[in-house]
Amino acid sequence: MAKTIINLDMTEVENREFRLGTIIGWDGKASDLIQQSAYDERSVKKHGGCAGKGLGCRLCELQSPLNQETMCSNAIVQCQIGNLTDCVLIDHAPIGCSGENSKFNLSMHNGLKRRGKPLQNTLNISTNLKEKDMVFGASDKLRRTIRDAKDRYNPKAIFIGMACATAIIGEDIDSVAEEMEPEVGVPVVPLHCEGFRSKHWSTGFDVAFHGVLRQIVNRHPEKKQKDLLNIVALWGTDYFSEMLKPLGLRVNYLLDCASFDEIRQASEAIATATFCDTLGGYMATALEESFGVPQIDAPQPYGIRGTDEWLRAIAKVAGKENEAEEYIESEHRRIAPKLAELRNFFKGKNGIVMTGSAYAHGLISVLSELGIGHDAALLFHHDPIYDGGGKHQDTLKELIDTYGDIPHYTVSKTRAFQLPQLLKRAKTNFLIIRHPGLASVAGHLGFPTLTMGDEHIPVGYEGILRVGEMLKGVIARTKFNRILKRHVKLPYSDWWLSQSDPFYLTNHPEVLDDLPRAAGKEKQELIQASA
Amino acid sequence: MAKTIINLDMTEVENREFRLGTIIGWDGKASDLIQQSAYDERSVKKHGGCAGKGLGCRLCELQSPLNQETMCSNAIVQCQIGNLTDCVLIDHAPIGCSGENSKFNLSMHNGLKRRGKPLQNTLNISTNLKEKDMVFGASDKLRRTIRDAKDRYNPKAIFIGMACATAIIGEDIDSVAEEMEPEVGVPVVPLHCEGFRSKHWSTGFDVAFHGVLRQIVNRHPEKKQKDLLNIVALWGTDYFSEMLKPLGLRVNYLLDCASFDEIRQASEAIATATFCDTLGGYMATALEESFGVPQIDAPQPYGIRGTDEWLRAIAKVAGKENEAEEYIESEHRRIAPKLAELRNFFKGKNGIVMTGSAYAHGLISVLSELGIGHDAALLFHHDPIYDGGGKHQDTLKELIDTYGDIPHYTVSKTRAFQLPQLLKRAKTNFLIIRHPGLASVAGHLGFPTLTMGDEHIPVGYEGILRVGEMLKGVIARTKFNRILKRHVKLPYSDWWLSQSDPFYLTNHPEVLDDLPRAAGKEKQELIQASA
Amino acid sequence: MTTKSNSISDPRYSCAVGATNSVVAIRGAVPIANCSPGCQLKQTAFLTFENGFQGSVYAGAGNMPSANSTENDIVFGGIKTLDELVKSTLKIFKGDLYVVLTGCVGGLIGDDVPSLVRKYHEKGYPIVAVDTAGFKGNNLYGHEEVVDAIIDQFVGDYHGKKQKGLVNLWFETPYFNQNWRGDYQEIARILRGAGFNVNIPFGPENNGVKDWRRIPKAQFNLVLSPWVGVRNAEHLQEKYGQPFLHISEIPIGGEATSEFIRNVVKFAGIDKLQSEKFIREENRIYYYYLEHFSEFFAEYWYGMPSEFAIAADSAYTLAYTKFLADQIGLIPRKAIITDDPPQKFRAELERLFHDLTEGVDVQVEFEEDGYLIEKAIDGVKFSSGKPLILASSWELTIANKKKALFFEITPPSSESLIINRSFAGYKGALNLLEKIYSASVGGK
Amino acid sequence: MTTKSNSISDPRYSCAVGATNSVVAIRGAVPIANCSPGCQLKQTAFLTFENGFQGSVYAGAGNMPSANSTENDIVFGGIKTLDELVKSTLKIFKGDLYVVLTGCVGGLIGDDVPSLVRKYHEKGYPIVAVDTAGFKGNNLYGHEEVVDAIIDQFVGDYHGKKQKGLVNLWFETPYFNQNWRGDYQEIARILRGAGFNVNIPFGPENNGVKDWRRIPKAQFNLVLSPWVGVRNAEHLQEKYGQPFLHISEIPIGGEATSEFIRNVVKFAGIDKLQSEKFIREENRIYYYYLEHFSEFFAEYWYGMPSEFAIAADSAYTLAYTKFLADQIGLIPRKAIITDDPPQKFRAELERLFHDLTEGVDVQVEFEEDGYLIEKAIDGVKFSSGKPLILASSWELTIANKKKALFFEITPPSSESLIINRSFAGYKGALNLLEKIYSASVGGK
Repeated sequence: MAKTIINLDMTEVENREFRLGTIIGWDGKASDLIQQSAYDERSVKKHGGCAGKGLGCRLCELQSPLNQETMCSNAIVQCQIGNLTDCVLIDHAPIGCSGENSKFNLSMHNGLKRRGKPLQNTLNISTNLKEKDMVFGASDKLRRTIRDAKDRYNPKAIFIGMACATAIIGEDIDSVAEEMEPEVGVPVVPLHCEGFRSKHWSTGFDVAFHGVLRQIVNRHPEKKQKDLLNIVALWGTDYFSEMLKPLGLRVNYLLDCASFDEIRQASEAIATATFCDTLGGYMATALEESFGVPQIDAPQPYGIRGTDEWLRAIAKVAGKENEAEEYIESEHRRIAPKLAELRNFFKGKNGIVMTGSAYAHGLISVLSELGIGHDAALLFHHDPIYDGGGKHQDTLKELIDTYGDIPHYTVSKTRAFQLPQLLKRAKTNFLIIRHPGLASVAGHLGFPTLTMGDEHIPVGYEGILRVGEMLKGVIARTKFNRILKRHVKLPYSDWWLSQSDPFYLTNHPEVLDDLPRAAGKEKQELIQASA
Repeated sequence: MAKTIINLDMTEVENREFRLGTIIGWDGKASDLIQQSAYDERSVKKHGGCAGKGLGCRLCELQSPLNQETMCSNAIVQCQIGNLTDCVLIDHAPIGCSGENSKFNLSMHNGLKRRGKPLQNTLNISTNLKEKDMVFGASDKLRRTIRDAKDRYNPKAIFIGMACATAIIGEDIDSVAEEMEPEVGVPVVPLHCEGFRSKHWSTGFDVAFHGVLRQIVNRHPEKKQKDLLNIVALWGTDYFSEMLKPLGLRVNYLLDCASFDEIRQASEAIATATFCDTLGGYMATALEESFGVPQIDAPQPYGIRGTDEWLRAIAKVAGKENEAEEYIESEHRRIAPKLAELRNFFKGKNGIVMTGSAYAHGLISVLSELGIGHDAALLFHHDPIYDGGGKHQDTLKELIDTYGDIPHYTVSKTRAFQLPQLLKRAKTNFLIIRHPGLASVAGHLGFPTLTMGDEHIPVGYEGILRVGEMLKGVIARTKFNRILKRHVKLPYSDWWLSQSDPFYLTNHPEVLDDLPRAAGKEKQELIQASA
Repeated sequence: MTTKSNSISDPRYSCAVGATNSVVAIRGAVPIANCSPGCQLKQTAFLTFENGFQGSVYAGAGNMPSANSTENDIVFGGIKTLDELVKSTLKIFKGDLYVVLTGCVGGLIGDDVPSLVRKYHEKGYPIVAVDTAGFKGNNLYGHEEVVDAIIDQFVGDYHGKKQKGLVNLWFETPYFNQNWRGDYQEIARILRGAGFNVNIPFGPENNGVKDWRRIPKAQFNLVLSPWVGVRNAEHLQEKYGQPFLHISEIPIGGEATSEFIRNVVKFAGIDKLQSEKFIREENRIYYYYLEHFSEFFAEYWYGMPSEFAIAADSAYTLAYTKFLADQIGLIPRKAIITDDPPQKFRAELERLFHDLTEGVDVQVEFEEDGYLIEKAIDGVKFSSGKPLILASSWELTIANKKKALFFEITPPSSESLIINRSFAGYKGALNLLEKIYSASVGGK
Repeated sequence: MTTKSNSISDPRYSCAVGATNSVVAIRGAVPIANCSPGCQLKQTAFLTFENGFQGSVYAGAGNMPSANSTENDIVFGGIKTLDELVKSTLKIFKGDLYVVLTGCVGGLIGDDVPSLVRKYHEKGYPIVAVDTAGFKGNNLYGHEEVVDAIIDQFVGDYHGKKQKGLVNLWFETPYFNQNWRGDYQEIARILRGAGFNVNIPFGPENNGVKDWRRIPKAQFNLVLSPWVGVRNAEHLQEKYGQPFLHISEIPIGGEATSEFIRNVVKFAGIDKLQSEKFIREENRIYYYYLEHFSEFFAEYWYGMPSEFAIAADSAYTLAYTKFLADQIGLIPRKAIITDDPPQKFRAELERLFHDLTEGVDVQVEFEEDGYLIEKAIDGVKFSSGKPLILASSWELTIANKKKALFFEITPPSSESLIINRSFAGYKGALNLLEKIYSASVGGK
């Protein structure tokens, strides 16, 4: 076997910033970023070739002295591993690190409903560490919680998630996992997902996949399931089944809402695809490298062309090329009248997408199909390449080649303070956002937003129509936001609101030496108060 | 065939006050009422004998110059015929007569749920008469509405309910029904249920049964269903099936929530029983007289003795005497410990029942079994006899013989103004009420109430326990009512509140010549106002 | 036959004699129902039970004196029964005002009720007679009849001075408009905040007949309702020379309520200083909450309705449609007015629905027959996601069929209990949003 | 192992660094989160999203400045990153007060945050530092730390006069107690109605740092909470010589609220005339509604709960249990306090639950572990009908199993949207009844 990109012998995952060259700050034309990313060279390297090394590979990244509320890899692991139906995730951490679990429980409730599975709560436990544990170590508490996990939920596997505090005090979760596995009799899987480790949360997906790849997915499947396709997904509605039915395929969704056995059988599938290459690349690549399950090397299934090509690539693996062509043709015909109607409705309208990288590319494709202009986009990160590095997986290039350049293509991780500038320089009627914290601020600036919570909505041919219908409802809210704009005081200074460069602080670091005069107003008040 | 008590050739029903001697005003010891009611003599007469005639048969009835919000026969027909699943009831009336239909729709929704039938709305239509119709007649509107009924709901039968206004202007619903039946191709059934006709609403039950007996129940059934027992009921939870299962019987509930076919098959059952002789007498007797389906002549199924005897009587018809004895014995054993516990809890507690006649007798039996005292009872009417007139159907006598006399046994139809006096002269911790308008007033006087909405709750052995458990919850509310009493101003004068005879106005009609001085307070205000 | 006929399935109003409940809404007043047994239980069931289980007070519901006419009364006349009833009511009930409401029977058999009542009136008893035969009109008609009767027979003439800033509030129909109690309180709070002295004929803040006697002294009448009460205001204008301001739309939310205040202040000509200060303070709180809410509204992941259908009385249909379409941005796909407004008000109502917000327009329909209402809603092809249906309990089944979010805003309403809920004004708008979006959220 | 251990399933509080949200509750204040990426999103998700989707304002949620510590900061120290963050926050944010909250990382790697912050403070910036490492305590602990820090580092010393009748209201924990915004408004309305000048540190009626500067002038501190805030009041007593009145039970309903008013008036020694008049007026309205409600309560046919189980924080568990058991007559079958009150408050809490109402008594339990909470509720044999379960979203599944009426009163809460809802005082009691019995009614 050739040297693999992903090393499943290690318990830790190499961060995206090192593995893929991921950046979280960039601002310019999309076509320039494509050039700077040099996907093809990186691809050659990925596949064992040599196309230069070192600094030359590092994309120029804009830093910011001001950052804001954001997400971490630990939370991503919670929303992946924490949403399995019959495995326990232990947060080895103080209680606050489990704060978002209830939200992921709601995700799971909705996901289970969408997938027709019975309602249940997530199976998470916190080791609930206190100050003393920081001093004396917390491994005994971890052992106790592993035993509790077994006794409470009798799970098929137990995962241990590392947190900032436990990483800093040097908790050895690998050893505890190994030690406890025989006692509890199920896989105990350490996950190195402490929040400070990677600058971008998407490393957390890789950590989650890494864990299941190492210890859950069946290394030696006795059979292949020729009608089973892995889809690396989140909680989205099961629209894929209806798209893949004409090809005679069933879907194995990974990871959210999956059971131990569903994950285990991933190595029995005929191939792996995904709705988002940012999400799915690691899993698909490792399945290909170490389990012999090929990944689909195709554009993502958004917009007409993307969906056509994605279906064709899958059909090829499944040997259903004719069926695919028939289906593609009939779908084109089916959606045409409604699509024409929607294009008419959206004539002259513009939209901005703000999501993770590859998914944004998919969404912008859909806007293009609907005839909606998009001069700008905000992406929370940019991966110059994905783990697969396949010929047809350069999602940004695919987007720009198919639908044209984007003049204001910004990469910036959840920095709401830049929204005034971002929304000033590009026309837009609405935003499509998938991440907490930004949509609300955009709303205060006067723009209605569509939060794409069910991430499968834009997928496929019907997805174009679904998004169109939803956007009608979003545009109807414009006045709500205009009124809000009049009444909501943003926390930003007039000076900042008057700027037009979102990266002004980065580009002009000297302004920080010139702070506003301190406490003028405050001191006056003090004087009045004591008078 | 012998002369029948119930004449199914007529479209109209003889009112209860004439047919049964029903009264709505009486006050005294229960044992005295038993004597005055002379059930046995009336029974002989019912069955074709002669035991005196004329005035001697009329019970002494207390009249009242003051009456209050109450129910009418028209509403009863709506809650019976209006709650069939596949037949339409037309209210031939101004719109206000359909005011309670939405409430009966809620009853039906709950009834359907309890019986495991799919949710649906009631199928009622009003002819919606206006002033002009009062002058020029409304039969054309009725015809149109009959056609609408057919076209809208394609029902198995269409019923027409008469109202006060249509009765006064002389609408001939019999003729219109006869005329329209061929056109719509389903039975069209006139129901003479105008509100002013009978002094007690329970005549409405008889009108409803009369209609289905005349035109729906199968006169010539081809088969008998040997395991089918009619239970004349309302919307109660299906507790009867579990009681009758040991006897190998299925239940055919009549009328609420029944379908046309369920009513039609009533003549195929082996017998007819009921949870309340006030309700069920007419239907059971007519089924016996004209369709050869025997009625169960037994005490009602409340309390231990009542339930024993009721089961035995049914077992006899079904030929399951041994099974019944076994079941009775095992049930006695089963409930004993819990019953002992409840009796202990209720030691020293007293309760008052306020419901229709025979059902009250059942409820009081249950209170007795729980060891709860009951010095008083309020019944909305008294039927000295029921249509069946069976040896074991003298429910009041059965009650008093088994559980002892009731010193304050009052018959009075929904006269809330008498509650202060009624509740003054008897000890009580709570009331059990089944009728709107009284419980709330009792609540303002400081007493918690149990509204027995699901009328099957007290039925059978388990019913004793069910009532006991519910009463615990009711007694817990005592403070709520005590607080209410302190803060709610009753609309009654201090003079009236100081009285102790609920029938004081009746017994001292002269007080009405001595009205309070007019408008003293008002006039003062007037003077102040114009000053 | 799905075409319009006389037939009404699934009724949404009761009849004129249901206006007994308007009497119950006056503190210390006692209705005397001169009608058949069953009449009052039916009206009360519809208005106070199957309408958010509001319940009743004082001499309402089970306490209400009622003639319960018998066959005997039909044949021989019901005056004697009524006389006994009036007498015993005066004896046994504590009332500051007695209102005799006569239903179908009295009208049809020709009883001379006014003469009987006049007899007691002349003796000084505060008693009034109204003809509310069910065939004459619905409960809204009855309500207006009761108001005029009390004005004419009880309040009487007035030639004194008017009091600047005193306004009579003619607003929702007691017990019929299910949020009436809370709505009266919120609108009264707002008018007081703006500097008015508010005289409230009905509900929690009514002080009984005292307030009715104040009516003629008011500077003007405010009719806040598309049509109910306009007739009364016209009558008061004629009788007392009182001008009136008619505003069809119940204000909901910051913008509409501020505009409402300014309109009333302008009409009254009172000083703006207080009202503008009040608007500022209220808006500060309102938008504090709305800023919070806007986060949910922008960011909720699991879907929310974008379209709605509504079927209710004129007042609520107009007010909610306006707020949802204009302020929240829900798209109205069907709006049906179910309370049979007199023809002369319909054109104006249609106009108001054409002018909901920029670019949004809905052709309001007038329909009282539940069968046709259901068909109309069934015919809407909602475009995506779960639509919102605001109507009565009768629509529970069609809402299920449409997989809609559903709640009731009009009688009959059996799926919610209503106490002091209000969807009006500043606070009510927030309650309404809580209600709608609570239905949307979660994993239930 | 169903016995108690360190483990916590299904958490019901977040950690100290979540007290950023208490800063957001002060108008014009800006929190600066000195912690890892993820920390604030987790706390905010718990407190403002999964808690009735309350949302946030101003510099909260997505706008919140956060250090988002990296591996580099761990290895080389995070002070430089924090310095940049503070500087850029001062440059870009408009704040009347900045509060730097340091989480686990800063504490563990030994950054000297106070020195850094002092540097800016000395330059005159209104900035404060608090140690809120997650391992030090939960968000309630963090909230108390923030209050003391602002008092000590921002408000500072005061030697002036006290103002009679001015009271500081220390009440629910912002964003954590899900009805806090509406509850603050209702309790403030009540105290004002009773004659007090109320100074409110948090929420819709807070006027920003101005009100914090007023704190030392108040006649006294009112702590209306079983334990949160008592520590702050003790601190204020020591610092400013201000007495405090500690009332554990949030008053709900006419009786409790009137008693509450009388207690506070008595403690303050202000004139009773206004407070008694206010009580009379409020009771008049309250019982007007309750009389209406009592009809439903006495007469509803289709069943309603008679028993309940409750699991929430100390404040709500006590207040709701008391109201439901004492005023409504629901039987408490299980009461669990989930916010880990300090040991010294537990005996008093137990006593209060033993003294709920005549003859009703429940042994309150203290449990934070969701697994054990679920087991405890599962173990209750409810006796008849549908019980009522008041808890968090975690209990949705056990409530289904128990066929219970269920709604959430504590975080996490995902099945309702909360804006200005309140279950406190006179008005809130009616809302609570609406909520409970709306869940009971109908044919849904």
